[in-house]
Amino acid sequence: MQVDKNWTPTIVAFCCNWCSYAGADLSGNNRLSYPANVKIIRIPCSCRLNPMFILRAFQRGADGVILCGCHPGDCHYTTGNYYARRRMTLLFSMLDYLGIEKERTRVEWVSAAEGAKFAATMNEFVEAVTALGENKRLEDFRCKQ
Amino acid sequence: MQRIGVFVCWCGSNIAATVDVEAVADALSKEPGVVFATNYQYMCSKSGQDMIREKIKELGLTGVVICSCSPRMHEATFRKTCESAGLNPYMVEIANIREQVSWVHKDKAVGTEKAIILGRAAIAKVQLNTPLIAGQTPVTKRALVIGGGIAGIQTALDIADAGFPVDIVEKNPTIGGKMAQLDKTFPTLDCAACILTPKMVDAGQNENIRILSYSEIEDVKGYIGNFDVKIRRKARYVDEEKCTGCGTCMEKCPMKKVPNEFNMGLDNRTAIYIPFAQAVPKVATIDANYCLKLNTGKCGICSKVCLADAVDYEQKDEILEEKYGAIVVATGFNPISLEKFDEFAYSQSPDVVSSLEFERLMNAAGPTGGTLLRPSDKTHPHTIVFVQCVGSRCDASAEKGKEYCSKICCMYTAKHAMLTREKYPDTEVYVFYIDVRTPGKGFDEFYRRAVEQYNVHYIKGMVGKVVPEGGKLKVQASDLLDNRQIHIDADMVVLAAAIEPDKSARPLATKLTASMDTNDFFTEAHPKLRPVESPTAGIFLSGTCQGPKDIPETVAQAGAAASKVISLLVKDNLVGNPCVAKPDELMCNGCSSCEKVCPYGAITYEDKPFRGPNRTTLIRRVAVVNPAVCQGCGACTVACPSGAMDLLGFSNRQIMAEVDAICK
Amino acid sequence: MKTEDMIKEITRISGGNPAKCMKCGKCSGACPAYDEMDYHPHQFVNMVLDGRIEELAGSKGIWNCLSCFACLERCPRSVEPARIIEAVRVVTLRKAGANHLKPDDIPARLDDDIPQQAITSAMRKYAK
Amino acid sequence: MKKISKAKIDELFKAISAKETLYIPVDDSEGQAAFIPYAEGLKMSEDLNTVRSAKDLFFPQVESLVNFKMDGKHIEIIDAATEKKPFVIFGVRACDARSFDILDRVFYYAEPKDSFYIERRDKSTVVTLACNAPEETCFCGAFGIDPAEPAGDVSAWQDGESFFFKANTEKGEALLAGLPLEDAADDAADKVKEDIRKITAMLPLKDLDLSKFGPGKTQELFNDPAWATLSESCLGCGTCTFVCPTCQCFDIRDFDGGKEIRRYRCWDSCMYSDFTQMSAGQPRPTQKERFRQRFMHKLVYYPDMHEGLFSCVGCGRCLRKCPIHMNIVKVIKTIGEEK
Amino acid sequence: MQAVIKKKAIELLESGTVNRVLGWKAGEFFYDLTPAVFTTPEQIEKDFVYSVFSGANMSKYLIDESKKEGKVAAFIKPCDGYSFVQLQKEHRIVRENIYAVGLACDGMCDMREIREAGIKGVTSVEEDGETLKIGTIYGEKTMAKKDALLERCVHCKSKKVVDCDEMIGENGEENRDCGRFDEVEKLEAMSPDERFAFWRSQLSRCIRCNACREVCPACSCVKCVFDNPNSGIAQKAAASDFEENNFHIIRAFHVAGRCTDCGECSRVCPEHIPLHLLNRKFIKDMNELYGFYQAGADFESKPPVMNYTTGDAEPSIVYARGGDK
Repeated sequence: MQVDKNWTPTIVAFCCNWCSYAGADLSGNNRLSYPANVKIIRIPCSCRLNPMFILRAFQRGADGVILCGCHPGDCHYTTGNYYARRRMTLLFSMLDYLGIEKERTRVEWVSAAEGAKFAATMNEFVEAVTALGENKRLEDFRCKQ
Repeated sequence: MQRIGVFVCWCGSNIAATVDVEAVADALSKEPGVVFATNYQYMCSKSGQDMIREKIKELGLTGVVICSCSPRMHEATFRKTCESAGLNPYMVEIANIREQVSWVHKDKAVGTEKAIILGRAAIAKVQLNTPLIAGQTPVTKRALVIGGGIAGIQTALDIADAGFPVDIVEKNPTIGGKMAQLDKTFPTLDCAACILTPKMVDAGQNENIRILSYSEIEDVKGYIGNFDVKIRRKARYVDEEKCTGCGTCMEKCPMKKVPNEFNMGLDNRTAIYIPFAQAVPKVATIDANYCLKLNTGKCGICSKVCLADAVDYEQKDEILEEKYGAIVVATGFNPISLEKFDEFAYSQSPDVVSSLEFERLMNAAGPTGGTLLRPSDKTHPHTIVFVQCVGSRCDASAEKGKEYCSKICCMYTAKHAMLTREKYPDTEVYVFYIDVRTPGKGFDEFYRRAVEQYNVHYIKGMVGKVVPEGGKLKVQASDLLDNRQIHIDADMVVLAAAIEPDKSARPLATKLTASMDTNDFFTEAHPKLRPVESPTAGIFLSGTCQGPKDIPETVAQAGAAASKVISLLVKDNLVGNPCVAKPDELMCNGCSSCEKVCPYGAITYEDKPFRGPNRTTLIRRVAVVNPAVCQGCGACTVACPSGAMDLLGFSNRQIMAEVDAICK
Repeated sequence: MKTEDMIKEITRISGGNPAKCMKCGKCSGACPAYDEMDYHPHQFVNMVLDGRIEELAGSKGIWNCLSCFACLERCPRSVEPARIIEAVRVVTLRKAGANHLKPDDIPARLDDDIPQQAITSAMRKYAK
Repeated sequence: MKKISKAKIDELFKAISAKETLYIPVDDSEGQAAFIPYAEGLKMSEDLNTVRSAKDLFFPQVESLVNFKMDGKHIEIIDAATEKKPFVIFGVRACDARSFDILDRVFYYAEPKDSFYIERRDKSTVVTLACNAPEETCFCGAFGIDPAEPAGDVSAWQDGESFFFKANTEKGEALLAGLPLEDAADDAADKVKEDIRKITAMLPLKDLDLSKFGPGKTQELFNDPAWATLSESCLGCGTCTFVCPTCQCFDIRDFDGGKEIRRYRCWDSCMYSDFTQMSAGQPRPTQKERFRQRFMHKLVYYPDMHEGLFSCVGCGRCLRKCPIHMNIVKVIKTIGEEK
Repeated sequence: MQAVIKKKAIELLESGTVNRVLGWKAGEFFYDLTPAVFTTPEQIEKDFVYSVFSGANMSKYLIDESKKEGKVAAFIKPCDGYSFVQLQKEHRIVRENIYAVGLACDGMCDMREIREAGIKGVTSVEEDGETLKIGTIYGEKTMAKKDALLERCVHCKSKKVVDCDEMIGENGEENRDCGRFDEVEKLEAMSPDERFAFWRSQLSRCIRCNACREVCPACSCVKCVFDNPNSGIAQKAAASDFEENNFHIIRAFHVAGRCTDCGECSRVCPEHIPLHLLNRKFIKDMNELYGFYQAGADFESKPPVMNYTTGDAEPSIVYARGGDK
């Protein structure tokens, strides 16, 4: 595949308010850098993430979407991430089934204490998505001009 | 369209050094709906806030976007600011350009670009914000303390002192916890029992405190101010009301071979027992695992000898349902299991003991009556080796012990060494240490006394192996300062085992929906600023359930937790979070998907009349959300196939608008 | 090779990380061959960290290590000194012309009863 | 009349497509025929008709009208119309050919004129093909359409060996002029026509009677109680309208793609609950009214406005594709029966 | 069978057990049966048809029918039965207003299969044992019945009517080895590029006529999110490749765990898009990851997407599985 050297992926990171958003803040507090391509959207809980939002991001030209939530068992709302886990597993499997690169979607559990993990995860994810190149299979050409 | 004001904060140089704040404000001023954009040194300062208030009034702003630090830091501040200027606080959105931009991206151009995008996302969200009004819920003026150790006791006493009723739920037959097992306490060497038992008695007699011993938490529902807790009162087969604690049953019980957990299994107790003389409540309990009557149906002696007629073999577990406004977790710690450290021969020789066992061996109320004797042959030990950091400070990949420092071991080992040398000056005491950590008032002085006055041999190095041989314990260790390997024939070896949270904490955390760290210590709402609160509102932390602590720290934290509880319970009403789920009843088809995933039971259904086509009336089953119970997680919004359920403050369209703005 | 690269190389081969060492000395406390060595297990780790690898490689101690793995087993920090020592040995052995045993010499020394690992280990240590 | 041997049809297609885009019906992987641009190797479908009608080529399902470029608070308006290239459609059946007349009256001649449609019509050459094997669902005869004599710029017939062509218009003449065709006798296709007419005489729906419908029947038919019973089974999907060669309703929508807003039109369906929804509500609140609208429009309202021309061509697509087999034939037979 | 059913329908009407009967009404041809409500024995005598073309799943009609005055009789085939129960679980139908007659079924035929076998101009069909005798305007043809079956009948997952007031014929059993996931497995075994090409070739034909949605018993929303201008994703036509994908992914996701795999979506698609392969993918994944689950098989169980266990697989399991050849 032809890769534009200047191209960098757009990554949307949905972070639950209680663990992962705080984890992202902690990585800021600790000055642990990760690529600026990552833009975080705060949601109350990983279970708030509607598959529609993920598809929407891809439609609008995101190249990777990652969901970060509390570790299973640590959900602020007890069970939210358990539901999110099932939903995302099924959704990712479906995207894969449709031939959409599964590496563009990911779930990571990042606690409020895991600033380093957040930064490391984002570095790794951006790298993985950069290697994949632009999202062509789920973009909407009407959003590119 | 909203009239939006954008305020970009420099946060001194925190943001301004790596983000061109002027460029951000300029770019955002061009966004549709933005009528004003500026930048300022400290938006959170008084003059910063004044500027926001002024602009709201002057320009009639209907929405405010603040590009600053994390919303977890100052969202509440800015909401209040706007509220005081007459703007609904939920018309404020924060773009996090400090933690997520200036602190993580060093390149100014990159940071500025990202800050603009985050600002746009916030603007896009505000465009769709609607004013929200928080509901109010009443507070149940009663607290629950889980765990009856020194932490739980102190918290309960403080809350009770303020006039609020408190229940202590303790899983053991008595309160007192680990402190009751200790001999002396560092650095003052006063006797643990002497300072703890009066507090236990106070708790037992305080009319605001109810002790639910031999009980466990079964289930927790509800939310801050309104918890519904089910407590399992385990059958102790003795009527607490009738039992006088006389102890006759214990004398007569034929089953005398039950390992005595209070003495760390170093001696035995009877099947019906009171853990120790000062137990509160001083009530006997039958250990169902060992009782002959309960297991074989034959015996019944305790029932016959009990003058109070308190024994009841038919007793069953009971579930008590109570309402509480606040819950304090004080579940404490346990020493880790030493089975993975067999190089120290813990399982091979009874003379290798853990520090807590040593504590009992030194205690006047312990199995040896306070005389230090080797467990193997009951002789007096002449050489004792203490090993520090057993299972603490381990690498995670070693999978043997804990990564953290257990904090109390250096001090209690010094205490043990000192006490041994004081009582038995003919005993040689060696302490192998990696570092001696004594940060605390009078702590280092205490350790130095052990070395200087009591001639304890502190050796920088670690024991490599212990081999029981010919009645001795052959200790092989390194002396790093001397750069030699040393061999000691010891009579006893004492292992300073790491401490870990009680095993009951993890399932409890799940019931409480309180978060934990990887070590199973409860997480605090903020490590510095809110150390005694759990992130889950209404749940407070006391003692070692939050992290390793010594007694003074535990007591201090217990008091702090109590004061937080009190400041909650004095309120008559709590202002709720208005960001709750809201069903669109015109879209709802009543399928019950949302109800199935709601962790709070906040969703019910109602048959409601709706206007149908051609002047007909349709009765439809639709979802109804109780905003006081809903915590706003959003699980229902995704479960709803109709998109009828939405979350106020984080609506589908708001989140999609943010996505759009970011991906633009 | 530069010192820095040497440290990296040793770290890479051993798979451990000497920087994790908290200098507790448990390795030396556990070592059965301690007295046979000029430098001791805890020193190995520190020397690698310090970059004193040439000195370590030239020492008698690394060849006296029994590879019994007691230090590796007991190390609470997963530094695993035995692997580091092995790495130093390997680096030494890999230097051209410094082989302790010529390949042609090997067959004559083989004994059916010796376990494979012991042969390798013994050749590295004693065959000079 | 011109002809070409069937073996050489690819040469003909190549010759046409060398000059202009040529659309022919082709089966896809699921055996569904559709008009797609000819490319070498593509084989013409043997199906009687395409799933979607030929109207797609003049009135596509989605079409951008105008774009709005957004730059901060500034909006720039950009005309989305692009110049259309001339094209040829080959293999249009007689029924679809009639549908162009019906659509022309709405988009081509009536005000406001539809410039997108007009441009496509003007730049297209329609080559029709007679139906050698009509099916049981065909009832074009009820509307006076003869499948043996299809209209279009060029009419074509086929027998076992050859295709025969006759130009009907100047555009048709121009097309045929440049093609590698042989001359044929004027009656060369007569045998084919005769065979076709034999079959059409056997079709089960050949005697479909439309006398109850036509201009001026609104009052008579509007309140027929059968609308309620017929519409009861209707699911409210848009299948019949989307496969229909004469359905012409569209909706105009905006799509905000972030950088640009596109205003586009897309087919609408009177079967949909939000069809012609207004802020005051829905003028056809239940499926009964929506169902009635579709058939009254085809059989009464349109003929009212267009000299009695029915807005149905009897292609039978809705008979085949309706999920629950409710269709215009059942409506024609049922409505107006009970007085 | 038809005679027994008609008799039962008339009997139910005449005894006053019900005041109307939901059934299949004869059309222009033998195959174009339309769901209809019959209120008199005469209508039933005249127009009620039950044949191998009575494939339509009519449980969705019960949403409205069960809310009308009086009781309605419904004939429930095994696969309709799962939808019937699932709709009850979702409180969509009022069970008290329905008299459900279960029908034993050994497969329904599909005109599409007959047409695709090259048989055109069909005017009549007669069942002759395992063979269909088909009259056409071009002469008589024959075809094995098994070749004309609906896809869902080829892989019939169950012959058991879960809930009914009485049965006509013998109630059957579930068949978990019906091979209905074979096609899904075939796709899973392809490379992502092949899968993408496959689905593009399928979904690009979608004309967004909504037939799949309108016929689907699980799609019983008052207003679909794709029709709701306030949902933010409303669309009337698939104006881009993305919208084609989006509609079908979201639709499959919204019915996941509630879809009984009745196969109506694929039956009605005018473009013959194998939509059931999307739903079956979810069903297969759920079965494999969370244990076997059949929507509508009982009245109590929670759909897997509304349930969890603490030990569920992580989403990363998707990276490890299939399709990387």
